[in-house]
Amino acid sequence: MTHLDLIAFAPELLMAAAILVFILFGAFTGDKAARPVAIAAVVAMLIAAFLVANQGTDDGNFFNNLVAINDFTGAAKILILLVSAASLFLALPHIARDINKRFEFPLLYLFATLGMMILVSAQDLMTLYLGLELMSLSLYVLAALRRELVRASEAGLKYFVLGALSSGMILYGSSIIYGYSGATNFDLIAGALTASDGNNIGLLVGLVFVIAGLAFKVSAVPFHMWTPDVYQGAPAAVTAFFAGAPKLAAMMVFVRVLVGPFGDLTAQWQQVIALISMASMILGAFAALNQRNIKRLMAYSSIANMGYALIGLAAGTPEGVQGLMAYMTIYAVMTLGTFAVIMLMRREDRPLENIEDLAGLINQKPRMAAAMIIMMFSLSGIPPLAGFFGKLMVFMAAINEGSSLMIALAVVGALTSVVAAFYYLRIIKLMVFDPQPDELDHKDAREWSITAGVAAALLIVLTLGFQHLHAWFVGASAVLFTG
Amino acid sequence: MAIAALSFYVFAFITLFAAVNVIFARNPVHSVLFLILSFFSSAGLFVLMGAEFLAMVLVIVYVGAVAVLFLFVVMMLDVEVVASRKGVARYASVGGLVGGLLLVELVLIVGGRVGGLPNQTAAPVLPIPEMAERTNTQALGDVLYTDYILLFQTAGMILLVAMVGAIVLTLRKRSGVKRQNIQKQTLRTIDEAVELKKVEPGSGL
Amino acid sequence: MVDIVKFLINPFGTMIGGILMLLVPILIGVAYYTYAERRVIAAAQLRKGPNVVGPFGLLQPFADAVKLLFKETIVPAGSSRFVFIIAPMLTFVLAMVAWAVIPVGEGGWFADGPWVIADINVGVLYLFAISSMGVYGIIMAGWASNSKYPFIGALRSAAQMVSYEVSMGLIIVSVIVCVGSFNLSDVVRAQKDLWYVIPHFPLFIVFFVSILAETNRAPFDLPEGESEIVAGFFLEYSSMSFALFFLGEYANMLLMCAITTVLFLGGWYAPFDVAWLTWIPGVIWFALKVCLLAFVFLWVRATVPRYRYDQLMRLGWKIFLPFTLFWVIATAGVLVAFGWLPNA
Amino acid sequence: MADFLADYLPILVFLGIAGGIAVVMVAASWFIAPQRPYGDKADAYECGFEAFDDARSRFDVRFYLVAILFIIFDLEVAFLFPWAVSLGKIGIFGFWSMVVFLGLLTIGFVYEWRKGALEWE
Repeated sequence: MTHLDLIAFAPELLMAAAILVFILFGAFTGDKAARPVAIAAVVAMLIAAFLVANQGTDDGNFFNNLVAINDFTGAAKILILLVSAASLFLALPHIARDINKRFEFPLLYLFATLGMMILVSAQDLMTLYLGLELMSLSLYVLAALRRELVRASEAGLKYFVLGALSSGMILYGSSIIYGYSGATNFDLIAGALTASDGNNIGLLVGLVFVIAGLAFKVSAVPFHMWTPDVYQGAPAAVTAFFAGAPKLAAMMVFVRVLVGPFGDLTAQWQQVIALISMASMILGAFAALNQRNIKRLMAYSSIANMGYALIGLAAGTPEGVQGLMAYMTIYAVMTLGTFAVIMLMRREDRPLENIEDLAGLINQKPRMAAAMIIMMFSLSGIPPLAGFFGKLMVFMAAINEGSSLMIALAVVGALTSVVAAFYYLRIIKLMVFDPQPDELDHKDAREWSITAGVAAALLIVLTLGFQHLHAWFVGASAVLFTG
Repeated sequence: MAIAALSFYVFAFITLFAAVNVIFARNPVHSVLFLILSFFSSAGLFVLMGAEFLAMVLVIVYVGAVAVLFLFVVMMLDVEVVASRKGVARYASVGGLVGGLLLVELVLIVGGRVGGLPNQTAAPVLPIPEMAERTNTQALGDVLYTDYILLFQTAGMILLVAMVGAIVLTLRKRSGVKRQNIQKQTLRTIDEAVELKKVEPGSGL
Repeated sequence: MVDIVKFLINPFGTMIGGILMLLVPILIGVAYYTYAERRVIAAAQLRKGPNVVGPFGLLQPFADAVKLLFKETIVPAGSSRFVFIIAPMLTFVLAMVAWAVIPVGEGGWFADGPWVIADINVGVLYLFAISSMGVYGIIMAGWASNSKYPFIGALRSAAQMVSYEVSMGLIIVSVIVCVGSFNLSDVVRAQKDLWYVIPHFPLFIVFFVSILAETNRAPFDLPEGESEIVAGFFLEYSSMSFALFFLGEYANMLLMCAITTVLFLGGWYAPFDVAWLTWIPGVIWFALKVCLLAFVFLWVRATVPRYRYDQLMRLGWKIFLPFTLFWVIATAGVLVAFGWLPNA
Repeated sequence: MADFLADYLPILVFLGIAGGIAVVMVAASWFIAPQRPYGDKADAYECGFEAFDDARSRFDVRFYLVAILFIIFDLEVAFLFPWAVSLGKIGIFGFWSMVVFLGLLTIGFVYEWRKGALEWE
């Protein structure tokens, strides 16, 4: 280890230091510390994002080739940190209200985010696993945090059991890969693969296990079973977090593993990813039709969206990866905005979760309803909102790739988008045309309104400035394909 | 080395036998005991491979700590043996499918090994030192805290998260519990504790 | 006759011979330890203790053994039969097997290297592993009996194990840092000039207290606690099953004394490097040190009242753990700072 | 490798002999001593009462917390073992590496202590 390693990992070290300081601070101040710690945690994440953006070191591998720092990991970390910070900001009012004021709550966000940062930087299967575990363990605890509610405990338990299974799959796959390549390092695996001359069935089997494990983390079909229950059971703020940053991180690491060391096997894993992607789009679209609970609906929506994002990965081209990054970024903004509106739906200080409760929202809270309408239009991919560009990019990548499988994928994507548009638009119809039931609470938490407003605004701004976003992702993804 | 080969088969057989029984034992406590047995014989397998440190740590951590907790949870739960059997038939098909897939993949791997040599062309990250020069515990220590310091410290963070998580999820504040404060107890002086009173005969206090 | 000689020269035969040469003295030692306990406690309480069977009651342990052999093995109704029978065997076997790595002497007329059955690289870890499994015999017995007091005893035993085992591990690490090897013979050899009890004296005390808890001895006999939970985990046992528990427990005590001797009291070395002291074979010194520690076990039992569970928790977690953790770092820090590290 | 395994063989043999002694002792008593179980004799001991209910009951959740903390610290000790024997080679860097690791866990320990997770009530 040299000082260069430390400089390269400065953002992660900052996060770790913040965690330690906050634990001590919290331990000695008690639960009064909850809100200050949460605010400080948001600030810490923003500073870390700033550090990542202004990383002074050259790209390369650090810590004895355990981690890689490059434009792609940098972009991924910035996105993760911003989304995490936004989710924690969104949760600030919760700390006073639902979640009985515990300073561990923001701490777990920090732990999870640190895990994600290590995860996306991983240049070695061992780093990947440890980062994943750090992230997952924190998420399990967050899901079960409100242990006085049976549903939250159930969500936590389900998430934990299935998550442990998926971690086990990743470990098993990694051990097979290690057995067949003699290395856990990505570069060495790639070397072994090149040298193998097509005799790579062992590596392929290992890779399938790793894909299965990662697919669980992004909740792609058929590893999606936990998603609806966990979304419904966890507090809305936590769900918003689950839907954004961890999926972003898992997607990015998906890209890094498949395009990086296993780039030579693209033809093989493409089929697996295409299958997962297709199944996710179809199930996500159709299963969401019957949902009455808005959190469950968002769960299925997220499954479908992961399917779309995976199209970009399945393409396996720079264009596809750019599409995936753009899609995930826009998706994160839309999800956060939508959850901000969901959290604003309260009656007598109790959260509402049924779609019907949105009825007539436009009369009661016109600005909120407007934000929600933008969000829903964007989610259903109606131009000129940002969501449309995300979809367009992944579909174009699939079509430009040219194989019949990818074109079929794009067609399925377009068709399921139409189905999905149906339930998004139904929500708009409810808000605009249906009679309004009882009054909602008038006093809204500032943080929620701000997030909803900013998200809606971002969707429009991103539309206008899409080429800047695009240029950033082009630069970031280039490093993956230079070899 | 016939004894080594024989021991391998004995340990391997016990491991598999115990592992199967973990699933099929009727009583959950017996399941855990079989799990312990399978940990133990896996440790034997580790020793046969020369990984003595891992073998001992497997016993210390898994048998000596993790399985104790398992055993306790299971003993306390006193799970209805019959009730837990009911779901088996329902999920047998799904389980069988997954199990079958795993089997096919394993056959593929083994087939890959038999058919063509594994492509271990990349040099191992570090050569394993000769046992006589450096025991494998030392060999592990030589790299774990220096070359792999990042992983080591990340493991520390994971343990920290586990601590925080365990406390957040299980600790409950209870009120009205009497606690002993030993310091206070021992620092008590005679003056605070005892008061001498002159009692007149026949009048009481 | 020729066959027997052949068998003995054959390496397998010498191995079995060696094992028996260790096992038989241990079993006899254990038998007389029970006798010694009754005499010492009696002396502490101004009684006489067993003095009828044989001269000074010396045959008492054998009388007890024969008596237990002729007792009925009662398996309580509603118990888990198999686990119930296995539990005492496990305790006994573990207590015995741990002895395999203890070096009791070195060189001389008997062997070139250390006198040990299995001179493995990770001897200390092996002992730690075996001792961490010791709790299973108790838990299994307590659960299998399906009776209230044994169950409480089993719970207490597990809860107790949780409190002291971490500090025991940390103490072992502190010693090993000074040695640079897990091999127990190396640990002893490293103490040729200076027994670790001198530089690590506080650690020695903490370790001794921990092994009292490890062996469920007074003042930490919570799992048995005869005045609270009758006899704890072995309440339902009788006959030879009971005898196995008994043997296992006492063998464990001697084992722990032997470990302490190896880790802190310089194993087979004489206290001073003086000619007439070094003439005495190492194994005698080893046995003397073990006996001394074993006597302290009895002395403590006769002197100190039983701890309550919360007090034990407090002692283990709030005093021993921070202290031993500090000691590990301090030891390593001193060694690193002064360049005294072994195999640098 | 052969020498190395030869070191372990005696343990296996020792295990066999000790196990054999245990089995023989129990079996001998089983055959020598009269076995006449009957209902009252085989009852669980409960100070002269009939057993009220099944003995196996739940335990305070606090115990599980302590047990989890124990596992965590046990792992910490497991990390210390290789460090203790290779400290001579990894020297000052290895020392500080471990100090940082222990620092992390000490912070966790302080947190536990302050939270009252180490109190038994």
